[in-house]
Amino acid sequence: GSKDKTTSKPEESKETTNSGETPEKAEDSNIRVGVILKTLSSEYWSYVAAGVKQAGEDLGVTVDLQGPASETAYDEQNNMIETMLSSPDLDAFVISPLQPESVVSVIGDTNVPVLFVDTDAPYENKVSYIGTGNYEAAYLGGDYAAKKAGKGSKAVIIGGVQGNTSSDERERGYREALEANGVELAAVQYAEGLADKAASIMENLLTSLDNDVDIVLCNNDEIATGASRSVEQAGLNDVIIVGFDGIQAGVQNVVDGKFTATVAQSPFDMGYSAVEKAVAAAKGEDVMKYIDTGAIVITSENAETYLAELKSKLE
Amino acid sequence: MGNYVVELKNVTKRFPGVVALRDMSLQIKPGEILGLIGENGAGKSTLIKILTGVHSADEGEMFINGVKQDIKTPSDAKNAGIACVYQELNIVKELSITDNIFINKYIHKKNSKFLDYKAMHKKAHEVMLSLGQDVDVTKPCANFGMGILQMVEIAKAVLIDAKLIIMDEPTSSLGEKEVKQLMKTVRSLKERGVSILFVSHKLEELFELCDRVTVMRDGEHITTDAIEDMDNDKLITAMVGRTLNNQYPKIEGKRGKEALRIENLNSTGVLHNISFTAYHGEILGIAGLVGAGRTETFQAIFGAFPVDGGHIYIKGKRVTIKSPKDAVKNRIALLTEDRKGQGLVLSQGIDTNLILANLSKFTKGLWLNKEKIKNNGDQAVDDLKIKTPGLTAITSQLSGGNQQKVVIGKWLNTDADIYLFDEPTRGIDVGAKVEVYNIMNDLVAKGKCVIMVSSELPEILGMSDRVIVMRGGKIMGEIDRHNEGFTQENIMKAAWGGRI
Amino acid sequence: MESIINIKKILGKLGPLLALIVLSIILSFSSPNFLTINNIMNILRQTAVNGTIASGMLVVLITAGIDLSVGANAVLCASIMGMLLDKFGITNPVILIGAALLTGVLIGCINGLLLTKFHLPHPFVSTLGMKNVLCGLALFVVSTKTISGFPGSITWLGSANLFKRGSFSGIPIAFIAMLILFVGFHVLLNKTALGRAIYCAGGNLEATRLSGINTDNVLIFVYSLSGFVCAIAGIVIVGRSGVANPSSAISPYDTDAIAACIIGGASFSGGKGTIWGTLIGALIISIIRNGLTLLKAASDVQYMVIGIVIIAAVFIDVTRNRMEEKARRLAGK
Amino acid sequence: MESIINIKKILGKLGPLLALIVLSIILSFSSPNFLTINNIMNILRQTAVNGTIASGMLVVLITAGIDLSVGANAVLCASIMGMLLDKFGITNPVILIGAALLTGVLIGCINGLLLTKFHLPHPFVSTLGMKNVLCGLALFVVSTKTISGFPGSITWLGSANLFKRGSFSGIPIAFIAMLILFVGFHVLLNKTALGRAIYCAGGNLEATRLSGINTDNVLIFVYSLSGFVCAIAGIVIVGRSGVANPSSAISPYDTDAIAACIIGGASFSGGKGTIWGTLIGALIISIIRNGLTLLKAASDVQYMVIGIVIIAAVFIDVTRNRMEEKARRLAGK
Ligand SMILES: Nc1ncnc2c1ncn2[C@@H]1O[C@H](COP(=O)(O)OP(=O)(O)OP(=O)(O)O)[C@@H](O)[C@H]1O
Ligand SMILES: Nc1ncnc2c1ncn2[C@@H]1O[C@H](COP(=O)(O)OP(=O)(O)OP(=O)(O)O)[C@@H](O)[C@H]1O
Ligand SMILES: [Mg+2]
Ligand SMILES: [Mg+2]
Repeated sequence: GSKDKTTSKPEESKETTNSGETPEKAEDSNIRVGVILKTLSSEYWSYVAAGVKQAGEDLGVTVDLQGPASETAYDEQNNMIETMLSSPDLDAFVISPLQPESVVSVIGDTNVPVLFVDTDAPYENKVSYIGTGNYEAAYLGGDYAAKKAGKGSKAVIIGGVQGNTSSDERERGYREALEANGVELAAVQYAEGLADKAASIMENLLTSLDNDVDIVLCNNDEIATGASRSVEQAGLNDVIIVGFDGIQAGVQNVVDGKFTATVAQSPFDMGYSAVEKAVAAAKGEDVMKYIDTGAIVITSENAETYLAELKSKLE
Repeated sequence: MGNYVVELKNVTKRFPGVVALRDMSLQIKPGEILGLIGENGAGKSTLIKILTGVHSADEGEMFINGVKQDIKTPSDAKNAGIACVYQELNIVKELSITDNIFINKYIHKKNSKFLDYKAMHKKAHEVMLSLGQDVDVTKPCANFGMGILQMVEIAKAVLIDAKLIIMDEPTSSLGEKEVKQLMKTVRSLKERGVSILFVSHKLEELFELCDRVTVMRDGEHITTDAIEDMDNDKLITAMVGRTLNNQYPKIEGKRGKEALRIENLNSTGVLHNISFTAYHGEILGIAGLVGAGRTETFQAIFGAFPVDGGHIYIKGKRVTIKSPKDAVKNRIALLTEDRKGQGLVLSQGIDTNLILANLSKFTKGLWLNKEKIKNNGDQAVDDLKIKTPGLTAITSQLSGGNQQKVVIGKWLNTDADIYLFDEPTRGIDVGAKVEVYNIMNDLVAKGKCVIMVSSELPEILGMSDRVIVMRGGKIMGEIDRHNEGFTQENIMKAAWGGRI
Repeated sequence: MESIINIKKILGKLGPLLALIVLSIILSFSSPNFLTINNIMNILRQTAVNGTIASGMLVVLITAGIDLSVGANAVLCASIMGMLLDKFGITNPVILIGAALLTGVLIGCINGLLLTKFHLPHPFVSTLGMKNVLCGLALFVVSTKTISGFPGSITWLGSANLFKRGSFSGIPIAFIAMLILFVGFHVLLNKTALGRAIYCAGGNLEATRLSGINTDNVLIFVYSLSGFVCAIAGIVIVGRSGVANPSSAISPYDTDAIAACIIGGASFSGGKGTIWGTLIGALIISIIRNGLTLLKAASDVQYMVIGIVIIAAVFIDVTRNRMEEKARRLAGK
Repeated sequence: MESIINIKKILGKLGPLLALIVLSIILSFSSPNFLTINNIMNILRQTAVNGTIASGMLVVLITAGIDLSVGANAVLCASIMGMLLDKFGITNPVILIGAALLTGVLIGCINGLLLTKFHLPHPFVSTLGMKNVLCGLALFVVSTKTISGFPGSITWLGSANLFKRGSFSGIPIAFIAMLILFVGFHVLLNKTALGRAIYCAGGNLEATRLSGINTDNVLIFVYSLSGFVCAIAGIVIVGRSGVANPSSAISPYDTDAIAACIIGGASFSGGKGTIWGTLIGALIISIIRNGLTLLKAASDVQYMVIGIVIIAAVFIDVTRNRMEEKARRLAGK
């Protein structure tokens, strides 16, 4: 299907577009940017949100920031998009789609310039995509873990919600990184974002694999926390645990040595530059089609700096 | 054979722990009114439920117009022309009287699948009127009292052209007026050639109405005779297996001090300036027609019905009763008229129901005293002659009368001083009634105060020391037992609006 | 005569209606965008799925039952269409829609059979079990893939608009379809013997059974009907979102539908509830969500407001009923 | 004498117990790792949270109520501890645990008050509303952050193990605590007057009230108790997962708890259910999830199996009861 198109390769695109049909030349202070994130109810998204707000302040534009109650509230996000797009004075629209194809069909044929953040979507008139694919970021994390553990080692993946786009993309990234490095994938299970469920799953996986696990790749940091506790309980010390998102608790765990690493997609920058580009688009300026905000693997080496940076950005 | 509308032959029905019917036979002739009586738990309701396809018999046969037929479901019964007014009302309270009357026999608009409510309301009103009830049939049944609902049930049965209408204690929640009305209706049905199976614990009604009467005991057929060949004693002996000397074994006690005084109890639209005094060592009867507000008076005293004014004095001291808990604390007991809805926790055992009104009596510290509960329960089952497979039997499986005894047992456990009995003998057999009267005598002898609401005038006259008559939420008058005006006529006169 | 009674009945539903009006007024003042024609159309559009599901939930609630499998059923129906499209390349709308409706009714029918013929106690359990089974099935039939690329004939119901021109976004077909469905439910519930039997079964199952009505069949019908509207909702979901997403089967469509019914005056103990009350309930829920979006409420505020409105709507209704009863009593019977 | 009765009673719960045993046998054959001591300890560990919540749900169900706010309450309690830790740097376990318990009981109490004093109809609505409010509050108190770094004294309950040595992973404290709680519930429900009142209030609220029992207080107590165990569950969640994650407040902890109770013989119409039945119900759910993970089942299979087991467990129970009754009737006595 069209799914593969949703993730572009992590290379800077030189191609630029002229956004919107006839964007009004507006004073900056009159510019209104609508932003709908995947949710506002998790720490990761609160960093994106912080970036969005910061950019709004810095640029002196109005930012309408919203997000559904959870990352599986697909219909709610669609409703939000409709409501947002039907407001008459919107100058640019930034969206992080829960369900890319679906969001494209809901956006339909609006005149407002549309930018995607964090997750891309196959939208024809797209102005720009700002972010790093979940696939690419997960690949980085998987690759790091696989290289560290070496060929022939054994890995498990604890996913989020099966069938959910970002969860599936992360799983795909992990899988392919493992495969490329000759690491055996012993099991995939889904914790639905619950740390205590992740703990249970990890306990059970350790049982079924007779503690023979070298790598645990997780869909997010909460899941990784739960998994790491089960690993710790089982008395295993050298299991490589990789989280995702780089939230404070996750990075702290890296600092404390409970995780080996966590993948961070620089959410703050993502949010910030999304608004920045949206304002540019609203003014009719040219915007790059793809802006890679990059992803880094946070390990014991860079964890403390990253944590300090994170905290300062939230102030 | 062909001369019976319905015939049951050698029917046996078992429930866990009991044989409700044993080799029971019954014949009903066309156009006759057959009475059916028996003690509580004799199996009358079970017999009826077999006739109407609610239960299926374990053994035995059934013939309709001489043809053997299996009735497996209520719709089979309906198709066979058998209708029934059950002992426990089967009303959908949320729906209107019309809806209830026309349940499953709706009138449709001509050539359409849509209902013709105009026609149904009209017809429902007619039927209710013919039963002497001028009510707004479009209102939900929840708005009406037991009496009206009973009439709705009867209207349901009247409305379909049934060959046999079964009535399981139809008069148990009716007042005199409604009973008269019902009798008239039953007779007119008979004239139309409908057979009636009439179950009642009120012997007078049987004598007045029936052509023949069948007596059962312990699930077995005892005798079937023409009513002319029967008299009170014969019936009772056949039913109870012994003779009862006195149906109302009144023992007059010595009237003691004031127990309960009500002053100007008001509840707008329902109760108007209710004032009366009741004394220790007496039974105060409250008579009146259905809807006279007697139940509301009791509930108001008990803190279960909102009042807008008035005072309650116990032993001369003013008390505030805001909830049933306050009432129980003030040593008042209320036996409600609706035992299923307000009296029993049907899903619980007899033992639990018996202790419910006085849990603290059955606890040692924090813990329930299981031994005491058991001993006390066994005693109550014995004393009250509750027919049950065991103390822990679930109360929903008891027969109607035995359920009533459990509720009485519950309040006897409270050691209250003031007993409010709302229709205490509703649905219980003659023998058991005497037991209830004896219990009241005992209470009075112990110096307790008993106030009894009853729609059975003989009972009121037979047991009360004094009688208050109510009508339309007002007290119409008071008569003392030793007054020469202590007669059925006088009480009826007051109940109909005259002054005494 | 009858029309007067109807107006009275509708006014009788004043509680939720009042909540709806108050809410609308507050929102009109708080957000200038609320009372625009396009936003109102949005609200209608966003009511369609929940309203459709709620209509089936209502009849189930009237029988004192519950159907927790509605959302999963709707998503399964969508996924079945997705499977036919993806694995067998079928684009014929008759086959696709037929398959969806068949699936929905079948699942509903099974729910009814579990309750009646298999004597499972309260439908909460059987439909909760069913919800899980359906979530699994939805993932299974499309191999956990999200399917897109449905033909326009399928997405029409969920995405087309009437009188769309210029800046007017048009009246959503999905809402009109829902309204037609509601009229059908109104007729069923109030004008037919079956409808009365449904109320009776909910008010007093035993009495209804004793009246010779085959209550088993009534219940099976009711759950099948719920399944049927779920299938329609599934088709609307596909139209609205453009995709069949099996992982959304677990979403709490059921609680929203139940909330709509209860806010609209239905009761868990059965025998009560009207389709117009349900409409108001569904609109209230959509309006809150819409309003919160317009007001840019954060997630935490959104949750809290929705929670409070659910409680408040029911509280208003209950209080109104109590007042009314008291007034009636004070008026003297 | 009494012990014989108790054994009989427990055997009376044969339905779910049978399901549990059959399930265990099947899983022992399907996975060699299932019947190992450590895996059994895992199952117990994984039962603790759901079991704890289910115990409170049980008393609520016995009163014919429902509490949908349990999961959100547990997570809120965890988040409150997280807030105190994160914003105020409090690490004193007495304060943290005290705050959690207080929050839980307070929320439960409000649920009870809404039902009794504010006369909201069925607690489904009020607790559903409350669930949303609590989700919002949980996010609010920790500013949507996931909090980690709880002191060992807090995480002890959820993570410590007794007799841990060598390869034996130890008996989880959380499960032992749950068992102690269950014994407490057993005593409450069966040996005290309050327990009787709870069953009676569920069987017939009106009759119980008219027997002079303050049913309002009984109900408020019951919901507060449910809130109390939610707080404990919240502490266990923190111990197990190491974090307080506010966004998990919306997770369906409630359905798992309800399923455990219903599988164990409780009923929505109230008046029924035992704590040991609930234990079996909770174990059944854990065992399925554990077994499915051991068998590396995908999400779709997991959903389907759990759904089928929920239905089957109740079906077995109902059928057994019907058989038994028939047998007793035929035996005739
Ligand atoms: N569903 C049931 N389950 C178990 N036992 C039952 C059930 N229904 C009736 N019984 C038992 O069958 C016997 C006969 O009951 P039935 O209700 O027919 O008596 P009845 O003659 O109608 O008494 P009453 O005058 O008190 O109404 C009683 O012992 C009763 O406990
Ligand atoms: N004929 C009637 N028409 C309308 N409503 C009635 C009628 N009879 C009774 N009701 C309603 O039912 C309510 C309760 O009546 P109920 O039968 O309990 O009164 P009661 O005096 O306690 O009679 P009893 O105890 O003899 O049955 C009354 O307050 C009234 O509102
Ligand atoms: Mg009887
Ligand atoms: Mg009365």
